[in-house]
Amino acid sequence: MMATTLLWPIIFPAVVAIVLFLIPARIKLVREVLAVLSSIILLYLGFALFSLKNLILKADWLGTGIYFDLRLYQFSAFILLALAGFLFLITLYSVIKMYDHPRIREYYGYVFLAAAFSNGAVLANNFILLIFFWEALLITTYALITLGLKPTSHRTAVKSLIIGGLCDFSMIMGIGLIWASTGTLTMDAVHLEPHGLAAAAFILMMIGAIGKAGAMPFHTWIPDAALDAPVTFMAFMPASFEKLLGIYLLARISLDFFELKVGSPMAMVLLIIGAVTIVLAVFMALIQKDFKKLLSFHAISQVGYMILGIGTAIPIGIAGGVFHMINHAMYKTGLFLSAGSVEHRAGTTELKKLGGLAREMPWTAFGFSVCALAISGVWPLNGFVSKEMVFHGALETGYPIFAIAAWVGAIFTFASFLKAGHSVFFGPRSTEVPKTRESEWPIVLPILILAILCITFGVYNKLPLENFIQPVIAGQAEPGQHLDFTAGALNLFTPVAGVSMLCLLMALGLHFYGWKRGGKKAYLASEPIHHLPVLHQLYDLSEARFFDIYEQGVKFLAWLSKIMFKCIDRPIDFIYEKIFVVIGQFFTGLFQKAHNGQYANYLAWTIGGLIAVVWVILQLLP
Amino acid sequence: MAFSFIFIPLLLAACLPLIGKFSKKLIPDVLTNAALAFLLFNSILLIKPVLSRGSFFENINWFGENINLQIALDGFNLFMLFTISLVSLCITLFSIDYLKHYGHQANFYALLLVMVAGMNGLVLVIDLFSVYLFLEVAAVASYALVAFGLGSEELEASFKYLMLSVVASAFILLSITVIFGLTGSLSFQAVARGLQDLNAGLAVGVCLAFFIMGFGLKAALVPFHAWLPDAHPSAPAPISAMLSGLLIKVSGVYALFRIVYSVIGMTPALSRVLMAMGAISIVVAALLALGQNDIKRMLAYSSISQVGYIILGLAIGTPLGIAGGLFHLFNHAVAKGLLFLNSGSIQHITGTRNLNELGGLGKKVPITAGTNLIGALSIAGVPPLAGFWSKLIIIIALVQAKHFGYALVAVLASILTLWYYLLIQRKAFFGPLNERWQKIKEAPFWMTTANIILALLCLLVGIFFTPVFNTWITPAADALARGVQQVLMWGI
Amino acid sequence: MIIQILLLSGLVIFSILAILLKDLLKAALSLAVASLFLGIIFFRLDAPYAGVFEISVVAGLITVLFALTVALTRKDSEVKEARLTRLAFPLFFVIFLIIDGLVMKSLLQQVPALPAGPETGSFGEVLWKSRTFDLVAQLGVILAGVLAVLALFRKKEEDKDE
Amino acid sequence: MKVETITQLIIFIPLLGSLLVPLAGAISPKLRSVWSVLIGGMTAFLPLTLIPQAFKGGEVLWSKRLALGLDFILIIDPLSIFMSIVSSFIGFLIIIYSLGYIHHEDHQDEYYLMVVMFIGAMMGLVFSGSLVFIYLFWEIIAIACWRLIGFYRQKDYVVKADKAFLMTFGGAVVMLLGFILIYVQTGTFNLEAMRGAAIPGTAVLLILFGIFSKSATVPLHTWLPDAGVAPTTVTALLHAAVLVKIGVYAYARLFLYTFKIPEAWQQAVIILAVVSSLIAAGGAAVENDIKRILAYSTISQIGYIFLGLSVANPTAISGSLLYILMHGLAKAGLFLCAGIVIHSTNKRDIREMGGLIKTMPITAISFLICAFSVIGLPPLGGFFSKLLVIMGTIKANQIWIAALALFTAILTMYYLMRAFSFIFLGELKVAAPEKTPSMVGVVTVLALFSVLAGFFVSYPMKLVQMATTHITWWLR
Repeated sequence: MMATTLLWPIIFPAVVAIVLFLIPARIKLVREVLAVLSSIILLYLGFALFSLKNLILKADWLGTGIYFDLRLYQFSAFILLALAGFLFLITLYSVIKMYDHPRIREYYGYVFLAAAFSNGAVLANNFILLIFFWEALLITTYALITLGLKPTSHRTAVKSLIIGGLCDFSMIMGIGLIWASTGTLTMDAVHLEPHGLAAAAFILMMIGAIGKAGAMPFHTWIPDAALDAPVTFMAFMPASFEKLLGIYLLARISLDFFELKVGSPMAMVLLIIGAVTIVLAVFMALIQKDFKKLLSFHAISQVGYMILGIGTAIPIGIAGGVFHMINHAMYKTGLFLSAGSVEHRAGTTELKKLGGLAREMPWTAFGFSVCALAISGVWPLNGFVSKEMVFHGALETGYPIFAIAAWVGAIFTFASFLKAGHSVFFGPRSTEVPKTRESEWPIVLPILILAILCITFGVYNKLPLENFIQPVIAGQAEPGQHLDFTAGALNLFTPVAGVSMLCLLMALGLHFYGWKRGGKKAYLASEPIHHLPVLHQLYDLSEARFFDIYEQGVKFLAWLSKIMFKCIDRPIDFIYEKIFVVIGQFFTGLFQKAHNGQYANYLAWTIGGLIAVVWVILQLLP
Repeated sequence: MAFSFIFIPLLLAACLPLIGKFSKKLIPDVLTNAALAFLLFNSILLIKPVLSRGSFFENINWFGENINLQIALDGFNLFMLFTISLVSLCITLFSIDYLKHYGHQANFYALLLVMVAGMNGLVLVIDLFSVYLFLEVAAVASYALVAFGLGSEELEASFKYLMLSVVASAFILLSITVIFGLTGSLSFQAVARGLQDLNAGLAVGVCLAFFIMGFGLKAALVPFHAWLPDAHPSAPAPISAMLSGLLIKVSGVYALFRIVYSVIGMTPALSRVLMAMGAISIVVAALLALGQNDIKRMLAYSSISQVGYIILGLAIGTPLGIAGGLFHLFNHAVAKGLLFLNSGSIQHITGTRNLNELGGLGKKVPITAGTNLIGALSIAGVPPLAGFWSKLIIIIALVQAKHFGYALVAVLASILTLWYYLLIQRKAFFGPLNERWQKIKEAPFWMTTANIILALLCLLVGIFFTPVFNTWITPAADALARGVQQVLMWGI
Repeated sequence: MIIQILLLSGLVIFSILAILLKDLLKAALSLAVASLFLGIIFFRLDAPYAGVFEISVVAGLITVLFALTVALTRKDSEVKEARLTRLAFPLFFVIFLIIDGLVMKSLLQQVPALPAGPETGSFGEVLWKSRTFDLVAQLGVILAGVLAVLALFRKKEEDKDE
Repeated sequence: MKVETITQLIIFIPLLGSLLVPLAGAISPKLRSVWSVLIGGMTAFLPLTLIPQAFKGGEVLWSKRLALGLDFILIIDPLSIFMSIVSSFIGFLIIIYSLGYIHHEDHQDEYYLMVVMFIGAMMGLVFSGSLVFIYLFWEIIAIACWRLIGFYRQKDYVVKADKAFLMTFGGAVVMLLGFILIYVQTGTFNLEAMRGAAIPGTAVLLILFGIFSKSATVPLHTWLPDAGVAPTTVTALLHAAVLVKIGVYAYARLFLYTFKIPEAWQQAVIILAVVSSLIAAGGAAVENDIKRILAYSTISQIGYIFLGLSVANPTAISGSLLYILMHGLAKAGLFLCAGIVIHSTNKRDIREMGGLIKTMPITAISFLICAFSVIGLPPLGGFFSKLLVIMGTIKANQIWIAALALFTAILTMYYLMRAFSFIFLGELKVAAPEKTPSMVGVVTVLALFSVLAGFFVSYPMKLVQMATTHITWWLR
């Protein structure tokens, strides 16, 4: 295959997007068919490129070290394929879900434009090209959120834009530092020790990556978007694309660009962020009243596992993190799509209003339960495999605290999904929701595909581990030792697996106790935790957005601008406006008094002048 | 030939009152303008001979028998003659319409011609006492012209102007007599030769002090400037243009620097004194101008400030400085004449000179507004008009002569200058239209043409400043810069 | 030398009186006496022609003119002068005298002996030979004066009808 | 046609053509509009014919001797060609826009005369190779700018116009003193002859004073927000196309092309540039008048351009030159959108506006695109320029300066988004239809250009590259 084929995954979706923009809103079916067809073509292209393994395209762009060069190697091919797969599922899903959306004309355009930019970002081999495609996603995310048509959806769109902007600007700073220290911008040529300036570069690049992935503290726009943005967007961006891109870049940063040593300060930073994200996000998720918001918080908490995995800097940990990324993308998208199908049919995602839909929507219920079990890490699904690898890695770092945090996360994840599943599908049939029936097949099919994938990746985990994850970690391991994760992947009888099973049981007990206390109402299952003394205040504070980096940031910016305006800008203007004028008038007044029109006065001035001149000349004479 | 500059105006002035008897307006207008046009044409004709022979000397013979009336003509005073005749021609053109409500056109023209003759004489003459005499001729004519309106305010202003000028002339005469005492003769050449080999430092110093006081008052330098802001507003517009544009330059600046450079010889001490006085008058007059709300009074202060620039330029002593000073003299004469004539047309249109009563005239009288803008910007030194080049050359000369302080003063003062000219623009022309002036219409024909001619001059000299500079300014500057040698080699 | 000083002081006193006297007629007369003193000084400094002109023209003709005009015109009200200026002028004059004295004393030592001026010879030939140009200038001054009088004293009523 | 004749045409057609505008206006308003558009078009088209000359690199000199060494010199090199293309193109768009905008105002003759003369003087300044003529065209622009700011002739508007004229004239006159100091030291006004000479520190300070007063950097910037009283087309012309770019061009021409700015001064300019952009961004976040917000935003972005030029390494310089183009397009778009909004709602306070996206969709979209370009989001043009400037600053190891610049970028995002949501979103207070199609057309063209400049950035980049290599003689 020629090198220019690498341009196809970028140019093809962009062209499709432009065509989709141009199709007038009136023509109904053509847009949907074109979108699904092109996503299938893209999927085929993904498979074709995956089989190619290695391809490089170098072209001149802006000179002085900035070239338009793309590089397909094992890891980026795998991500490209995953992106194409999810794009296909979501486009198929949106055909029905977004059918009668007033601004449908723009929706598909933005989706395919986002796909083009993501493919570009994955394939880029020059930092400037990477940041170009990486930041372009900001605009498509902004536009897609505004499609939610809620009154507050624009506010959330701006919030995502500014938080994204903050992370991407820090990434530019990181790239600048890398360029300053290595002198080159081609990504595969950069390999640094993270000390001093390079450490700062690592931190800044890491901020860019986890900002896109949606980890703490840059996560606050995702829960708001869960309500304000269309559910297909939630499945499309926060669930799959952003996680894939974010963790792909984080993996490349810690593997390719910088040497991450076990227990080195940089690794510690990653571990801490991962742990904190897992625990705090899962606590927030537990108490949510809305189905989509609950899922969005889980999306944030699962990212914690991936970051924790990569942070361990141990081959099994990193492999676990990367494997968790693809698993999470699958079951999170599945969960969101099932929530979407519930919303499609029941009209609301309020846990209070829903109940007992399993009978009317059997397939969605089945899909949901498989994905829920997978996310909770129940044996033998894919969640269990990747979580075990992360637990092993976390233990081997020698700091058990991180493993404990991971386990706590696992407990509450399972507890909250029990609450969600029980209140939406399996509890008594709620009266507020009218009689419904299963959603159309284009909605249900993607959920089922994802469920099946979760099962296959779990049971037959040799397939993903061997050809997707193994090559990525190959560079990491000592030369001799052959990395084999598949061996003990599914055996239940190791101490680590035992602890995990214990956690699941505790979660079951917790849910049962909460369900009993709440008077047999599933959606109140998490109330006991909610009303614990210290936790209660924290929950209220976070409800009032106190910990939200965006709200605090905006307040700070507004305050700083007011200070600068009042103390620097206005005084300078005051000088020109008032002081110069007053000085002028003062002197003018001074001389004017000397001109009172009397002749004697003038004569006095004249004679005085004469005497002065005479005196001066006499002084100056040699 | 050069003698005609004195003889023709005097002759015409003598017979104008008679002509005025039987034709009130037409013939005096035509005759005066024709005479001045002839003088202008004559001065242009004289460029070739002066350029070729440096300077030449004329001896008048009365019907064959030579009666040793000597006048000398070199680059410097030819330049002055050209400026005088050019500006006074425009002024007389302006006053054709302006003097309707004064009446007595003939008397006015006669006095004006006597003043022109006085100035021409002062410029052409070669000995000190005749300088004094022609100074008096121009001064007496100007006293009468300032009081021409016969209002109580005009008479009082003219009286004040008379009393101060007389004091100045007395001091000038005193120092001429001291010099006569020292060198025993009055002609420039003899005095120059006498003073060279006489080391009477103190006496010459005191004479110079009196000269500076006398001619300083005539040129309205700051300590002696008090008469100008009162004399100008009350004088009729053409006369204040004449006074501000020409008289203070000829009887003040020309006389002082002709004596300083060509007779006594410039010394560093004297240049420092003159530059200090120039700089003071720039700043003080500019500040005073800011506080006025009568157009003519503000323009009068502006003249004092700009004369300060001219003196600052001339006093540097380097040829470039002198060239800058002279070029600014010409530009200021043209631009200030334009502004005073413009204030005359404003007064003619609206009947008032008070800036607070005027407002937004630009809409109704675009030509007057436009010409006022061009004149103002030219004096403020804003390119591409003429004033910019002369100020630029003065500042270059200042910096070359290492007077950074004065250069900074010159630069900052031009901001003040622009400030008060913008004040006029804002209050009179550029602001919202004052409803009182809904019905005003453009000034009469001759007044507008005079304004337009002077405005065009400002613009064209600005754009084609090279030919103007090479033909007029460089020979004048060389003549002055050669200093005492210039007079010694006059070859009689 | 004493007579010289006496004459000079007489000249100075009478010219001050000419300014300070309220009554115009007395002022004109004191002006005449002052110019008489001046004429005598000219004669002592052997400048006969100057002396003759001074006494005949200034002392004689101008004083007559002044007296005539004063007599003809009504005796209108006193010229009100601010009290301050009445005091200022004499005070000012005294200061000026002191300074003048100082300067002149130091100046006189410096001034070298006056060489004999080239303009000796009779008045006529000096006037015609070397100073002919002054005639033109004098003519100019007189013309300026005449025209000034014509312009300033033109009939008032003409102005009113405009 | 020879390159010199084209350049002379570029300068003298608008300057002389502008004098004929009142004549055309006297005949008929239609003729005047046609005439101004014709002159604007010619001035916009001719620099494009110079592009092949720009790609040849090197410079063509043409000079005409005048008195006293003040001779009129033309330098035709990639930098001046690039600047002339940018300014004349945006100026031409603004002339077309103002046909619709002020067709019912009075003093239109004077307006078109001044706008065309404005662009002509800018062309003159860009090509002039002698210090005195840089100053001469600088002042002609100051006069035109004064008359245009005071266009509405209200009392306090004219006071603002005078303030602007005095501040810029003051700065320029002080700069002239600096020029003369250099003239006295090097003995000539010809830039090309002085190339590489060392100049005294005081001259640098004085010139910087003039440059900062003209391109409104913080200590001397307050006249630019006050100039918002002018009609929107004028503020667009001032901010985006011409006026503030003059200071930046003069800095590049003097302190990059001709002299090497002394080290201490370079650091001072870097710090001042960043501080100025931060404070101005603060000001923009606080102001509520739409034009004052955009004015402060211009001051902030000009701070960026100065940062790039003062850091003086090839990446930063090409970044700031590109920034001039991108900022010109985006800021002109923003201002002209604001013009449409003000023209139809005749309100200036953004708190009184709201929900206009429902009645003015195209203007809203263009405003958003131009805002994104100013913020520097890919795929729009602004991204590349801001990126290059910041990368260049980091490469010159000014890490903290780059951090501050990035913080300002975030502040920029905040106030532009704040303005956008106040104006176009929320509930509709005043139902304002989208006024004349010609105005909306121009705005869409500008937004489109921002997008195209983003995608096809390599073409302007080549021209900018040529200009940078040509300027930075001290690198070779």
